[in-house]
Amino acid sequence: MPLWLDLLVRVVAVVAAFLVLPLLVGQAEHKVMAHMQGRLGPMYAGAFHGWAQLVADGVKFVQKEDITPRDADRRVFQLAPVVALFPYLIVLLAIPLGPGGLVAQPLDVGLFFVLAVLGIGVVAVLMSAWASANKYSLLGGLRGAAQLLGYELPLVLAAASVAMAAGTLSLPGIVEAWSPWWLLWQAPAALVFFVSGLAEIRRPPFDMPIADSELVFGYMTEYTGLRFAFFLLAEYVGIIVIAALTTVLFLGGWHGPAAEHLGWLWTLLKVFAVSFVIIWLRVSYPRLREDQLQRLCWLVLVPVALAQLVLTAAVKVAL
Amino acid sequence: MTVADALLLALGAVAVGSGALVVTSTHLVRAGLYLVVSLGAMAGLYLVLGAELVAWVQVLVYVGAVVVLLLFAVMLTRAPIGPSADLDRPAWPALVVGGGVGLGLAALFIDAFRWTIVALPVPGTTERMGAEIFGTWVLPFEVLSILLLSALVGAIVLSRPDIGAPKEGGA
Amino acid sequence: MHAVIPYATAALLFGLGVYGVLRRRNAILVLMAVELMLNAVNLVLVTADVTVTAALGHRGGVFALFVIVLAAAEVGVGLAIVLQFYRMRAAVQVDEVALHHEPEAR
Amino acid sequence: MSEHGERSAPGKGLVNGLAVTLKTMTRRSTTQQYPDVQPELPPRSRGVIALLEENCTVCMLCARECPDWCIYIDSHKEEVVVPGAARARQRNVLDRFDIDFSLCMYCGICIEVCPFDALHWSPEFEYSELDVLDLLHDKDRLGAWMPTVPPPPAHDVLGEPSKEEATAARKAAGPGAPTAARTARARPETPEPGK
Repeated sequence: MPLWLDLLVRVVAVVAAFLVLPLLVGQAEHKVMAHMQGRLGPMYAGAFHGWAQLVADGVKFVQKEDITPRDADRRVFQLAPVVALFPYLIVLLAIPLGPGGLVAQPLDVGLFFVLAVLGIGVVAVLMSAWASANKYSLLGGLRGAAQLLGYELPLVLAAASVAMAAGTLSLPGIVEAWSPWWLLWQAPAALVFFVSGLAEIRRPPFDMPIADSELVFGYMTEYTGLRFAFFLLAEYVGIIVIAALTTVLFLGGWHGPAAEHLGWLWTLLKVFAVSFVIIWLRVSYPRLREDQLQRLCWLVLVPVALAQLVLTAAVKVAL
Repeated sequence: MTVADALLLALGAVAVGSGALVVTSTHLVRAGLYLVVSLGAMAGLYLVLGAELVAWVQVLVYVGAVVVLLLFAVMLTRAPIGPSADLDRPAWPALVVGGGVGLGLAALFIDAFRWTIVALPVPGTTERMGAEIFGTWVLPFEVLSILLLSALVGAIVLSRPDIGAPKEGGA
Repeated sequence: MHAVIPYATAALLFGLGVYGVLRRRNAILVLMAVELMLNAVNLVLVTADVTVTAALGHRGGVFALFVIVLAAAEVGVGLAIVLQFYRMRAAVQVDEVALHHEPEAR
Repeated sequence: MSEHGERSAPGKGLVNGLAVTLKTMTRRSTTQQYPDVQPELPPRSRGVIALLEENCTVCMLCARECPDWCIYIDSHKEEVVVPGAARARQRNVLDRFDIDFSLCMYCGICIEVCPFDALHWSPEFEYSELDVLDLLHDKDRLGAWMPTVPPPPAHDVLGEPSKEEATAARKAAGPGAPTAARTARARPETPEPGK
């Protein structure tokens, strides 16, 4: 296969995943959340159980007027949703789907790359918050930035633990090195990573920055139409990314029966299972208050992650 | 003129251009955002120069944390939307010194390297760098971690609200 | 690759940083200019890693990493000071910092 | 997660919360697909008020009792000549009987007070209008609801008989009969001295 064709296939695959997977998760969220609340959820769009609801939503968003507040910093305001979406698209490049190099861009320092790029999202939060010229937006943005900065620490520490265990920073390498008993050994790290990942994508119960009962919609308050849809899309791609990272780092990625042929299926299944848990948590738990949120980060997750690092190092040395 | 040269030129232009905007912009927050662009372009430069690890550390620490802290501080202090009038001192001394330093250094470098062509390193510098850090430089590395810890403690102590607050206002 | 391109870029950025430090009154903007200078130095270090390998080995990148870490520490402490100053005086202008003792400015 | 308070097992509440939602998910949802599937309404649903015009004597009780005065009645008197009678009898004829459903609060007092069963609850509820003025139903429209009124549900077997039934039963039994409640229906569990 010529180089350019190879490149094209990879890029198309990533873009397709970027466009399709969030829709699946979004639809799943509609239905799962509805049934967990004793409702049916969307039933009309599309013939069968409202399968086309998100497509309809997309069409609706496109048709809506694109409003920029008069006092807003126009360019920053308009750029923010793209900046919010961009890192997640880039991150998808590095996530391995199956064995034998089934990854868009294998990287030596894949884990590092992923964490670094995910960190860019916080800039978008601050941009949208400040440029909206709205005090609710600003408050939400400051909360969001504080939350993202805080939770990045346990996220990186937990990821460092598994990287240490595997002895590599490459994501396919980590999956290669994974074995089932890691589920037990790395369980605290997995938990910390998952929880702080949830906080990183600002999903309930960590949605203090967009707490709609007090901040309207936080830093997204002033956004309409397509730009708002970008923020929403970023949230759902964020679910995919966090679920995929949890899968790859802690749940063994493509490991499973017949991994040679069905590896990609296992990865996808695990990603969807984790996504389901993310939705489930949203339905089950109330929003954490700002002080509880920060306390959970600094007094629970960071110490647990550090303890896990010590444990990992000890086991690694003992083996 | 190779691909690498073109990339370096483009990224360098972006870095310098947005760097210039950082120091001249009259919009407080925009200056910070231009800094993001400038640092990002520099991460790109590192990538082209084969220093992957430095590039990603740059993105993680600078873009993800340092600039965010700066923006945070800007927003916590005073950040009007639109230009602010009182950001700058008279330009002349700064222009003379800054321009002198910049152009002088540039002239020095240009004179030193002229049109030397250097081969780009093979990818995989991360491993070499790891070996280097944990071999030769392990002691400075540890000292650095202690420095970071003390900086952390210092920052926390400095930002305690009960220090330096006006007496009657309380914390 | 022409080694001169990144070097010249770094020199110009350093000059911009110096200009910013001297020109700006807002303490946070001064910090940003300092970051520019630090990055210019980093760029020189990383480029030196590639261009003068014989003399340097691969220490340029290591030093760049150290500089980044130091910069992070510097920003943390620096911003803490700026914010504390803002809390006390409600200002972030560096040329309004009174170095002599002031009897209760507020 | 950080504060467990004084609960026994840490995290128990969290797990319970997850269990509740998961259990709910496995159950059938309670949502009714209304426009596609008509809801099964219980008897005596308060949908709309139907008027059986023949029963109305223009006694005005409903209009007077209505708490928010949403019933409008106009009538005139007519003479009905009955052959053989000494003189013509007077009779009220209904000209207008309107209920303004934009005011009605569905308390049902008019239906309760109507002595001649001229007003009935109909379970029909799909009569929304684009114009609020169209919610004023005249007597034809109120009459048109009449076919939708379901027959009254059967009496509760164990319930007390209605006053009319009891009176009729007492009359039939003649004077000195036991109280109405005992005679109207046989109650096996209570000893009945009369029989």
